[in-house]
Order: sequence, then structure tokens, then C-alpha cells
Amino acid sequence: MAIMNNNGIILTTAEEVLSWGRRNSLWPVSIGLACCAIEMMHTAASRFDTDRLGIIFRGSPRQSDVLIVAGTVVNKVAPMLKLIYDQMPDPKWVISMGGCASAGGPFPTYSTLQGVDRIIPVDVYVPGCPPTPQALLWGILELQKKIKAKREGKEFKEIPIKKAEPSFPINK
Amino acid sequence: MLWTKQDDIAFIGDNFESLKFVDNEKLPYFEINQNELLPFLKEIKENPNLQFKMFIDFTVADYPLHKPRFQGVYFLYSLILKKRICIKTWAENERLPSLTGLWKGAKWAEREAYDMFGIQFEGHENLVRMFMWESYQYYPLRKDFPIEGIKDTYLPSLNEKPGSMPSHDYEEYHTAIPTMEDLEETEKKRIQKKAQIVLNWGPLHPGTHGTIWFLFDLEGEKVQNCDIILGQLHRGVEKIAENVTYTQFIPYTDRMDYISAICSNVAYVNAVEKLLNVEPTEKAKWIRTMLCELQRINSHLLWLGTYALDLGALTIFLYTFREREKIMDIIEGIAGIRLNSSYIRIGGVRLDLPEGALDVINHFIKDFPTKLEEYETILTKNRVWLKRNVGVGIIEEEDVYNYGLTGAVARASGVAYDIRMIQPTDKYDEVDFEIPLGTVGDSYDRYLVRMEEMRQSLNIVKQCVEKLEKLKDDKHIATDNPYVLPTLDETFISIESMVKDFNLRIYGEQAPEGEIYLSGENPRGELGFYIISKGEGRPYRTRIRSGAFYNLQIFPELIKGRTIADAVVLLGSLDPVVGETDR
Amino acid sequence: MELTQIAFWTFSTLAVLSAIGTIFFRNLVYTVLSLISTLIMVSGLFFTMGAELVGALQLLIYAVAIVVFYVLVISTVPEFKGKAVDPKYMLLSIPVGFLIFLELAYVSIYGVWQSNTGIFSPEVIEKIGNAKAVGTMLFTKYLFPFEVASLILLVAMIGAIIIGRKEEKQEAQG
Amino acid sequence: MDGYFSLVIFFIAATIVGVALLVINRLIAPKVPDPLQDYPYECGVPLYDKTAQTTLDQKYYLLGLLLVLFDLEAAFVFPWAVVYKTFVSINAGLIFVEMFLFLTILIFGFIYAWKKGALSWQ
Amino acid sequence: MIPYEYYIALSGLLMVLGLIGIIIRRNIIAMLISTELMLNAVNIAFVAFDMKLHDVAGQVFVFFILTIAAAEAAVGLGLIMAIYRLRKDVSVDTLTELKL
Amino acid sequence: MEELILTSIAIGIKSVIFIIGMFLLAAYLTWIERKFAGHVQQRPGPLHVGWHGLLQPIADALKVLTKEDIVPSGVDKVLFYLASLLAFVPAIMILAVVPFGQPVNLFGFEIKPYITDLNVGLILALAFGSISIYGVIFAGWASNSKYPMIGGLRKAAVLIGYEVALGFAMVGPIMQAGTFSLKGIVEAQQGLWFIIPNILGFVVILFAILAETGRTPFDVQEAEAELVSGYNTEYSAMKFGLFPLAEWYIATFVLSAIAVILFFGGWNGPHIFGPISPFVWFFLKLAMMFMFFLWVHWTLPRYRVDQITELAWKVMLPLSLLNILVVAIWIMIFG
Amino acid sequence: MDKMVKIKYLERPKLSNTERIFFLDFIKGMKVTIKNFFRKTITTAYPYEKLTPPKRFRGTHAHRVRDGKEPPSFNVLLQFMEIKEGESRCVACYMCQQACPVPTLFNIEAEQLPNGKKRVKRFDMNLLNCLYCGLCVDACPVDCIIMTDSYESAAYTRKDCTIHLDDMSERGFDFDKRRYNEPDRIWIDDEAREKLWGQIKWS
Ligand code: SF4
Ligand code: SF4
Ligand code: SF4
Repeated sequence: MAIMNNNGIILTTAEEVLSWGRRNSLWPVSIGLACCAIEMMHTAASRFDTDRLGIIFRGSPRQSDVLIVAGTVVNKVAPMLKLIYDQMPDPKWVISMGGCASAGGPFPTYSTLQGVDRIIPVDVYVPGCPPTPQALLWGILELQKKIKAKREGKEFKEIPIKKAEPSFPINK
Repeated sequence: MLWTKQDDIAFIGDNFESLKFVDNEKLPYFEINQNELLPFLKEIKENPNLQFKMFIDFTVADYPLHKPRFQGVYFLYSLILKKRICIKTWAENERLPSLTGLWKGAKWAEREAYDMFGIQFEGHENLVRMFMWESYQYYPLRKDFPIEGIKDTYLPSLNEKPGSMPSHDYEEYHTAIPTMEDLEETEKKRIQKKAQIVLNWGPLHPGTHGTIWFLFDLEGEKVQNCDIILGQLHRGVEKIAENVTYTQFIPYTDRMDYISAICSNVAYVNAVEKLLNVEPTEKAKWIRTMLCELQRINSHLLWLGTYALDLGALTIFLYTFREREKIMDIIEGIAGIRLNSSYIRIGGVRLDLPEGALDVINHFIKDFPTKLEEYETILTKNRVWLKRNVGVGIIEEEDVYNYGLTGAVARASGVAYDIRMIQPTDKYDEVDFEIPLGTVGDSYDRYLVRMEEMRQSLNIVKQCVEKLEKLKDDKHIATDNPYVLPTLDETFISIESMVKDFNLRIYGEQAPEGEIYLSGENPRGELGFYIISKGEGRPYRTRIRSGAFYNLQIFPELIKGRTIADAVVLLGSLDPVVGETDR
Repeated sequence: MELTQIAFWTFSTLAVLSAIGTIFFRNLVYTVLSLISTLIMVSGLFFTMGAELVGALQLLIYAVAIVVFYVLVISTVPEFKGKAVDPKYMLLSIPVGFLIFLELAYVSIYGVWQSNTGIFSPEVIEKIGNAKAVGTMLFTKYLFPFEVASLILLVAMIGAIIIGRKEEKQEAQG
Repeated sequence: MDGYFSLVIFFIAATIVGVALLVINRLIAPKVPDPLQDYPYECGVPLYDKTAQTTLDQKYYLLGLLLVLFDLEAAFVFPWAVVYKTFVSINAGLIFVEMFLFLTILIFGFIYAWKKGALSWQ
Repeated sequence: MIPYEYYIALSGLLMVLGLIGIIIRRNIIAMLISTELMLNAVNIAFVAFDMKLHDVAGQVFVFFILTIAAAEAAVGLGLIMAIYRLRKDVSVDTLTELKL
Repeated sequence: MEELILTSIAIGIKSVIFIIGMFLLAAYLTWIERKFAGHVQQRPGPLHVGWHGLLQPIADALKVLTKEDIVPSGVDKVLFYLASLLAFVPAIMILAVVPFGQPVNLFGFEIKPYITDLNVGLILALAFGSISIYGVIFAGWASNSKYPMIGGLRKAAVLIGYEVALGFAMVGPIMQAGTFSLKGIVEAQQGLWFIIPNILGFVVILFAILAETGRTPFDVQEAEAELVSGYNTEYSAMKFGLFPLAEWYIATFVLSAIAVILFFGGWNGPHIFGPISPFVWFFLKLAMMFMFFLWVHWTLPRYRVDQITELAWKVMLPLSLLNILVVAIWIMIFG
Repeated sequence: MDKMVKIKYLERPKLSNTERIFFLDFIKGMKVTIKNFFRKTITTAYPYEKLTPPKRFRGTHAHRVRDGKEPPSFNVLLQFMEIKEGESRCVACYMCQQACPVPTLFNIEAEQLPNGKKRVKRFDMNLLNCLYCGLCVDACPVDCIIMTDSYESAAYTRKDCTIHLDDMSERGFDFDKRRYNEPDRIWIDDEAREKLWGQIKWS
């Protein structure tokens, strides 16, 4: 970040202001994967109204800041999710909503990704199955705290997807 | 009873030598040789006295020790007899004839069987993977495939270190994940580009109601050809079912059709109860009926909201969610969780109705019709709404049978197929309600039918509440049955209960050997459970016949020649839920 | 007057530059872009000459309607993109162009406008407004051409529809 | 003339503001490359067709045609509208009939287009 | 006031540029676009004469030129569409049968 | 020369003030829209960022301004950037020809609440309005992605259809006022508002504005459920920010102003607020108009794009022609 | 009882001409939206006002502590265990793990004390794998494991989503202190729900 490299007082203030802007205008991508997405929709609906906090859902990842992974990420969706994440402009954050997204949840099966943090870096985990809207809002508030504390974008990490020798014999 | 017996088809029986009838008490079925299967099915479909025209389900069961290994199971429904039939056949050389010539609805079911078991279907037009991607090597539902898959990919967490994790949580090796090339291959296999451009619509798209992946071959904005790729939410539920006890599977049924969790619960539990010969208490039945109908309203509200949202009426979405929020509040108060409530238990319900629940529901019943009126004022006669809906996606009656469409989609085309009517479970035979039928079968009819269904459901809820007010002191779960888990209070005071609880938890409900197919009327169509028990604590095979899976199948047919804008209308009016289509 | 001079020179330079762009850009989209720019500049020139109505209509009709027409056709036909300029005609074009320029200059300077001065002096225009002046002229003296214009439009519409849709009819029949 | 001068200045100012916004954005925004960052968005799946600029559609040609012709018609109507009020007091019939004729001829074309189905898309 | 000759010169220049465009471009659409340039040159000339002669007749003619330009564009592009649909190519060189 | 530079600087400053003002206004129009939408849906809208969410637009602007600016592969870079300018600049250019009141004398200075009043103001407004069509088409085309492409062409189709209807619908007021100058039109409405004979034209203009600004029932170009975000799907950060700003707010605002001027007598109204009453009236009418659009937007479902164009050509165009006839006869009778 | 199911063919409403010309369909719809505009908002401003989950709410798990309210079964099992007042009631019977559909999420360890009694040493639950189905609660024979009304459990790492013996006991103690004596009612915070529901007449 160009103006954030030096650490003068003014710049710190600028940083602070920017961080304020960012955390108060978190636009998530409206992508729902499974049951948790329903609760995510409820969070956005009148009863809990994320718009209060400046959170409005955007259709395109190019215009969003947060990826709320709401639901089970199966292996087949993993590369797509990764792509969506990559397509988002920095600075960006990831909330992993519900057990499935965070750690495979109740589906320790052949087809479920055991945690999205294997493909994209996660900032906040929200346990629950599904987390209630209040729990998700709490997660979002936690994310805001995190942004406030960190004040800078995330570092980029190369994601290693490589085939390894199977740990035990395959029976086809 | 709802099952076809020997006598019903005796008059054609002689033509097929290998036809065998097995009169199981719970699921009587016919067995026939593979080479006679197609003629037999054709005969019973076209015989005017039988007319097994409606395709219900097809699945496969794997018996590794038997030779041949796989058995195909067909379920059909006759319009004349008003009965179902179950036909089984062994797949010689892991091959079966394809039924796609007789029923188009068999197309996906066969692809699923191919995907999950690796059975080849002769005569299938495009036998590609249904749920998994193209270069996936295994057939997951085979008995020798481990539930957790083959972990052969090194895929550690990006922001967690193994040491910092609780030991039971985390493995660095993972099952195979497709690469972008794999996915590209998958999509290229599905559709041959004929027109100008192939557009991917979904899976991660706001308008596709979850993660359905459509491929549209577009000419301008017109869809010339379309295919659907499913499996973006394939979580292996059927595999899980084989590895957990009957009770433990209940929470998973919530997560299939997560919008109507209680309905799925009830459908499953009913099937299991039938298998175990458990009779739930009176009160439990009424509670179930009531919650099912509440859940149906809930589900239809979500449908209405998202449908309206897709058609641009942004505010309706929020209004329906307001009402949903109320129902969720009720369910949360009764069951403890808003969405995936897992409230139903074998033999009854988990907890008794809390104090005040009926008051709140009464309140809701009074309040809801005015809200429904509001939605109707905004939508029903709106010219834009009419323009978008009338005449779009007309489904003929013939197609309903052909594709095995059920639920509101079938009823909008004038087919009075409602499980609540033809095979009432719980208390559906004692409540008073009407089944709305459409006359044209377009999206507008589907809209009207669902709106009317909400009213009818409300009516049912009202009757249930009245009944339940009288049943205050009944037991909510039939704990005297040996298969029913005791309640907490019983466990605390009696040692027998504790032992029974202990046994059931550890060994599972050891159901008698047998099979059962029972379905419930989900908001999305017939949700059937086909359970094979081998006398163990866990089911040998659980097949889930999902309404949305079959309903979605007609989509490519309907969209042909229409624009993308119609795709949302059609998809919305078919109302699939991916959790259920993919399982 | 300083202002008009500056305006003239800017507009005309830009117009010529964009015209050059129009004929030399290989990518058709850029060609059209520079055409738009030319047209806007020409309309600016109209304004400097006090022809308000024509200037505004130049923007509305030329720079929008007609060019949008081009853009729609171009942006929907992929192969139109990136067709080359053929340099071998370059040699031919320069002398021809030069000759025509000379002829134009000759005609302009020695001929045509030796006619009478009209009644619409700047003062009159100032009073009744350019638009009204043009309107009056159009609906009195040039009434007949005005009606003919409508016929031209009609014929163009019918012709274009017939040409443009021919294929589809055949498809429908075949 | 001054009026147009202000217009030009306004145009320049607007452009400068617009460009400035884009430039500021480019300057202060973080640039963190991700491996697939510039992959075109299509719901997160690999593209079937790599390029999208391949739509040739009848209807856009016809739309453009209608736009041009009717805009021109409007162009003729505008001066008429301006002088209408003055003319009405002088010779009401003529000016009315003039336009009426003009419009009739074009409405004829319009009806032709309608009949030919140029106005409907499907 | 700018002398009208300047305008006439500009008009000539644009005319020539348009002509050059027609000659050197090998693509029908580009040629049509060059035609538009020439029509514009004419427009400028008309208005310039007007200015000189204190008349508005020239501006009236601009209207008619606009009409012609529109008609030309309509028919020209219609032809192009027809050709494109037949041949999938709109370079002049490939349309040999249209050359005499 | 010096004088020229001085005046240009003066005008420049005024322009910048207008533009910045419009920006702030547009930013707060987003707030108004969100609040309005919120309350229609029984929720409060922005609430916690600043007092009643008043700082929300600022936060959004800050954020949008500092997002990473992604240029996807395969796009035409120049066009990609140009498109967002082409959408924004013409939209704000309309502002330059719209007067917001008569010149007032404040502290001895004559302050003109408009940039310029032109004899052909209305045509220019129309022309600028239609130039923004390029922004849309190029945005869609340059993105080299399918959703933007379809969205851009859809929007183009809608704009084209309603552009013509809009033009014809404006003829009625022009006939009555006998001028293209917006100020002149307002002044001609001292007595009766032009809505009276022009009711058909007004209906057409309402629909046309809804269509041009892409609000329901005509928001096909960015129908979320179909096209993700329409022609701006590939746009990020400020490039993106300019689109909704231009289309949803500036254009809606300015076109509402024009509608008010054409049909509701602009700033005419009883002088009950002292010297500023023209402004009060104008902004009141404007606010009503804007609210009306919001209200429609948050109620109706959307048409399909072919239905929209059909509506434009088969209903709106004949209606506006009919309007001309009605007004012509009206003038003949009442003068 | 005989079936009372009836079949009903639906009428398709049509737009009349008056409605069409005067946009009555639009106006009616807009009337509804504006009516809602003037209704009170139903929003729960979450961080500032919170809904109290119902008593049955299935949130984060907790352990009841030994506090004298144990069921009889606990007293039977107590003789094998070393559990002090205020400590978790868990008797390490592993029933919760047995009942759970995802048994791997538990990590229970018990140790044998020199005096022959047992003590639970470790009781970890990884909430990220939990379905919140409540089967474990139903299975516990000593009313130890319960599910509380706490849901604010979002964390920055996976590790923090695992709950342990001590914080479970703490949570259980806290929960019981607040809500043990609450009646089994559908909701307890009627005022907060009133926003959404309006006043409800309780019978
Ligand atoms: S965590 Fe639970 S609710 Fe969320 S997606 Fe997974 S199964 Fe569904
Ligand atoms: S709630 Fe269900 S999933 Fe969670 S620990 Fe208890 S039994 Fe296991
Ligand atoms: S069931 Fe209860 S007592 Fe047994 S291990 Fe679990 S928490 Fe402890």
C-alpha cells in the first residue's frame, strides 16, 4: 500500500481512517452453498439487517470485500471457490460460516472438503450448524475488530495443491 | 396398501418366465431377469389395465458377496391401480439396460447409479458422471469404498499449523480435489457447442438457488441447448447413512432439504418406524403434522421470496423473510434450533411442546393470512408478474409421468399426486384439506398452487392446534417400545432405561431384516426413503428419492428456445434445493 | 475574438486528428471511438459558427444514433475487429486526395458564394433564436424536401428491414 | 457563446474529476497479485469459450436501425415543435397538416416494421 | 470571428481524409465510417457558407444530409449484415463478385 | 486573454463545486435510497456508522477508492477504463444544462444556480443522456466476459428503445413553451403546469426515466439473479463505483430534475419561503420525484428485456406520438 | 375416519381493462409497500440489543457441575468417581461420544486415581464438527453435558473453536445460574419478540 509504508503520524491517521472505512463497508459476495446460506440470507433480511452495519451483498466478487463461505464446500467446488477468492480485489477477508466450511463439519466423507482453510486463508471461523444470524453477526463484528487491529491487507500465500503418494493402497 | 401384489398383474405374468414375486410384508416386490426387464416394464407401462406410467425411482444396491454383484431396483406408480410397484433385477456383468427410452426421468437416476456404482447402462445417450467430476476414479457408494475416501492429496491448512490443532481434528492428507482442467473436461463432456457461445450459469451465482451449474448454449440470448451439472453439494449423505445408526442419521436428513428440515425428518422417521414396527404416540403424530405444515409454509415462503427476488421484486423477499422469521422463532422455541432442527425422534418427538407454543402458533395463524394477502396484492395480478409467468414453461401431464415430477410441480399440471392423500402418514388422514390443482401447467400455475398450498397448510395447522390443545397430557414419545430411546428423565431414575439407552446408543436399533420404501410429501415433492436392513444396527443401504432431483430434470427441456431471463423463472418455479438433489 | 479562435483551433485540430485516427486505427472499435470524437468536435465547430440547433442535433443524431448503430453492429460481429489497413492503396490515395483538395479549394474560393447575402444576420438570429430560424425556414421554404425526407426515411426503413431480415425468412421457410 | 464555453469547462472539469478518481484509486490501492486474479468471472468455473465477443444478433441490427430512423424523425419534429406555437397563430392548418403528413408517412413505416416483426424480439 | 475560409479548408481536409479512408480501408464498415467523415465535411461547409451569407438554408440542408447519412448507414449496414451472414467475412478483397 | 483565463477559472471553480456537490449529493442519495429501502422492508437501513448511518456513504466511498483495481485478462484496457468514464461524464454533463432556479442576488453578487442556460439545452440534455449508452456498451464489450457482454447489450437495447420515446415525449412541453431552453420552459409555466395536456407524455417520461436509469421494472442489465451484476461484473474499485453513481444516482437525480422542469413548473410556486422559495419548491418537487422512483423500484418485479423493448416501441412510442397530437390540438384551441 | 381430501382446481386471475389502463395493479402494490414503510421496524439491532435464545436453544455445549441438583443416577455412579463440589459432573461414560453422529469430535480422557476412583482428565469437543443435534445431551446419563444459550463463539483459529473441560464447566455453571429455574417456555424475552410479533395473548 503506497501511502501506508512510511509510519508518520499523519499516515497512521490515514490508515486509521481507511481501516474505519473498510470495516464499516464490508460487502460480502452473495454466494450460498448450503444450509448456512439460508441463515446468511436471514442475517441480511429485515430481522437482523446487516445493512445497519454497512454490509450489503454484491453479486460479483470483483466488487466485494468479504467472502462468507456459507455452507458445505465439497471437493468439486473447492477450485471454484478458490477462483472466486482470487478474483476478489484486495484487501479481502474470509469468514468461514458453519462447521462444514470450517472443518468439514459433520461430513467427514469422500466428497467434502475438510475445511476451506486448505484452499483459502480464513480470518474468522463461526462454529454452528448453522450458526444463528446473531452468531454470524458476532463473527462479522469479530472480523471488524480484526481489521481494526491489523490495519493492513493480508499477505499473499502460494497455495500448494500437489498430489502426494497415497498413504494407503487404493482399491478402485 | 400401496404396493402391487402378484394378483394385480397376474394376467400378464405368464409372458415373462423369470418373473418372480416375493411377498415381503413391508415391501412386496417382483424380481425379473435382466433380459426380460425392458419388455416387462414396457408391458406394464402400456397395458391399459395397469398403466404404470409414472416413474418414481431407480436405484442400485451393492452386494459384494453375491454374484452378480449389483441389484437394480425400480419403483413405478400406476395411475389406474393407484399403487406402486417395486421391481428388482440383478445386473449381470455390471450392466443394465437403460430405461431412458421408456421414461426420460430415468436418465439422471441411471447416471447417478453409474457415478456411484460404476454400472454401465446400455442405450443411455450420454452416460457421464452425475455428481463427481469426470476424472474421478472411484465409485463411492460401493461397499468397499471407505466413507472418508482415499486420502492422496497433500493439502495442509493455510493458516493453521498441525501442531496447534487438537489432535483429533486435522489430517494433512486429503481426498482428491479436481483441478480447473478436470472441471473444464467435465463441462466439455456435457454439452457440445452448437450455437454461438456457451455460458456457465452457476454454480456460485446468486440466481441459481444454491450450487447448480447450468451450461447454456446461447444464440444471442436464446438458449438452444442446456445441461445441468450437479454435485456441487454432493456430501455423500447416502454413504453416511450406511455408517451411522438410524437415530444418528436423523440430523443428516435435516441437512438434505435444509429448507424443510422437519418434513424430511418426518419422512425418514416414518420409514424407519415402519421398518422397526414402532408406533408413535398420538400426540407426537399431531405435533409432527403441525410442524410439517408449518415447515411447508416456511419452505414455500422461502420459495416465494427468492422467486420474487429473481424476478426483481426485491421487497417481497424481505417480507417473506419476515414471516419466515416468525416460523423460525416458533421452531427455535420448540426444537431449539432455527433451521436444522432434528426435532423428530423415532417413536415421537424429542421434547414435549413447551408452554405457550400453541398460543404463539395461534397468533401466527391469525396474523399470517393478512400477510399472504399482501404478497398476493403485489404479485398475483401485477402485469409484470403476469408477463413473466404466464405461458412460461408449460409442463404437460404426460411429462409429469415421464419425468417423475412430484409435488407442486406435478399438481400445477393437473396431476393429483400428493403423498398426503395417497399414502397418508401421521395424521393426514384425519385433517381436512384441499389439494390445489393447476389447469395449464405453466409457471404461473405453479405459483398459484404454492400460494394455495400455504393457505391449506395453515388450515391444517389450525386443526392440529385445536387437537393438540385437547391432548395436553399425552406422552410425546412412545418410550415403551424397545426401539425407542428413553427420555432423559427416565434414564435418570430407572436403571432399565439406562441400560436400554446404552444398548441402543452403542449397537443401534437392530432392525429386523427387510426393506422398506416410504415417502413423505415434502414441499419439493415426494421424498422417499428406501432402506434395506440386514438386521444390523445400521442400515445396509439407504436410498433417498428426492423430489427436487427429479423435478429439476425437466429444466433443460423447458428452457430450450427461451431466454436466460426465463431460466430464473423456470428454475424458481421448479424450486429445487441442492442439498436434496445432490445429497 | 479570442474565445472563438481558441475554440476553432482546438476543435478543428482535434477533429482532424480524430479523423486521421478514424482512418488509420486497425481496431474497428477504436475507429468508431475516434469517429465519435470527430463528430463531437464537428458539433463543437457548429456551435462556434452559431448553428446551435444543428450542433445539438449533430450530437444527438450523428454522435449517438448513427454511431450507436455502427457500434452495435461492430460489437456483435467479432470478425470485424482488427482488419488491416492496406498500405498499397496508400500511394494511390495521396495524389487523388491532393487533387480533390485542390479542386475543393478552387471551388470554394472562386465560386459559389458569390450569391446574395441572406436576411438572417447575426442580430436577427440573436433575436429569434437559431432554432426558430431554422424551423421557420424548414417549414416554409423547404417544405417539399422536408416531406421528401420522410419518404427517404420510409424507403430506408423498409429497405433495411428487408435486407437485414432476409436470411431469417429463408431460415423460417427452410 | 459563453454558455457553450462554460459547458466545455464543465466537461473538462468532469473529466478531470473522473480521471482523478481512477488515478487516485490506482495509486493508493494495494496491489497483491493472486494466481487467478485476472481470470474472467463466470461463476467461478473455467470458461467454456475463452472469448465472449462473439454475439451476432439480428435484433441489435434492427434496434439500431429503428433508433436511427426515429431519432431522425425526432430531429425533424423538434424544430417543428419550437415554431409550432408561433405558426399556429398565423396558419394553424398548414403547420399541423405538414407535420401530420410527415408523421403519417413514417408511422406507415413503423407499422410496416411492426408487421414485419422487427419490433418483437423472439 | 474566424474567417469562413478556414472552415472551408477544414471541410476540404476532412473530405480528403474521408476519401483516403475509403481508398485504403479494406473493411466495408470502415469504408462506411469514412463516408460519414465526408458527409461531415459537407455539413461543415454548408454551415460555414451560412455564416458567411447570413442565411440558415445551409443548416436546413444539414438536416437532409443527416437524413441521407442515416439512410446510408441503415442500408449499408443492412447489406453488411446480409453479406456477413452469407460469407462470415466482410473484407472487400474477399467480395470479389461484387467488384465488376 | 487574461480575462478569458480568469473567467475560465471562475467557471472551472463553479463547475468543480457543482461536481463535488453532485458527488456528495449522490453519495447521500445512496444513503437515502438505503434508508428508504430499509423502511419499506421494515428495517432501519444504515444505522450504526455515524449517527443513523450518516457516515455510511463516506465509508463506502473510502473503501471503494482504496480497493485493488483489477484488470482481468483479455480485456481491452483502454476501453475498459474509458467505459467507466463514458458512463460517468455524460451523466454529469446533463447537470450542466439543468437550471436549479433563477439567478439570485446574494450580498450584491448575482449567483446563478446553474452552469449555463442554453437555447438548445433540452436537446443537449437528451444527447448527453444518450451518449452514456457508449459507456454501457463498451463496458460490456471490453470486459470480454459473457455476463457483462449480455448485460451491456441488454442495457443498450433498453436505452435505445426509451431514448426515442423520451425524445418524442419531450416534444409536448417544447411545443407549449416554444423553446428548448430549460429555463424558458420553466418560465412558460408560470400559470398552468405542463402536466395538464401532457399527461401521456408524462407517463412516457416516467417509464423512460425508469428505463434509462435502470430501475425496476427495467433493471434487466444488472438483474442479479440472471447476470450477476450485469455489464459491470468485471469492474472493481473506483471504476465500478462510477457506474452506479452515474446510473442510479446522478442520472436519476438529473432526469428527475428535467421531468420536474418539463411538467411540474420547475421552481414555480407560491413565495412562502422568502427569497429561497424557488429552491425549496424545486427541491421539494425533485425529492418527491426521486422518492417516487425509489418507491417504484422497491415494489415491482422486472420485465424481461424483450418485453421492455416491445413495450417501448409498441406502447410508449405511439403514446408519445399521441401526446404530440393532443398537445397540438390543445394549443390550437387554447393558444 | 374417511378421507376428507378434496381436489380444487385453481382459477387464474386476469387483469381487467380498467386495471390495465390506470395501472391499478401497480398502485395497489405500491400501496402495500408504502403501508409497510410506515410500520415499525422489526430489526433487532444485534450488538446493542440481543435476543435471548429460548431455554431449549442448542448452542455451545457445557457441563453441568456438581451442585446438589444431580439426578439419582449420578449419585449411583458417584461412588466410582472423584468429583468435588463445583466440578464437572462428567463420569467419563463416553455415552455422549457413542451417541454422536461424528464421534471423532470428542476427545475424552479419564485417569485412574490412586484411590481407585476415576477422574475426567480431558474433555475436548471440536465444535466445528458438531451438528448441534443434541443427541449427546439426550445420551448423558447424569445430566452432565448440556447445550447452552451461548452462540458468540466465533474465533480466529480452528483451535479456539474447540472447547475444553474447564470452560465447559464454567459455562454450565453460568448457564444454570441464569436459567436453571426458568420455566420451559417457548421464549423468555417476550418484549424483544414483541417487535416482530406484536403482543401475544398467552392463555
Ligand atoms: S455447517 Fe451445518 S448448517 Fe452449515 S452447511 Fe454445514 S451442515 Fe449445513
Ligand atoms: S450435538 Fe450432536 S453432533 Fe454435537 S456433539 Fe452432541 S451429538 Fe455430537
Ligand atoms: S455422557 Fe455425560 S457423563 Fe458420559 S462422558 Fe459424556 S458428558 Fe461425561
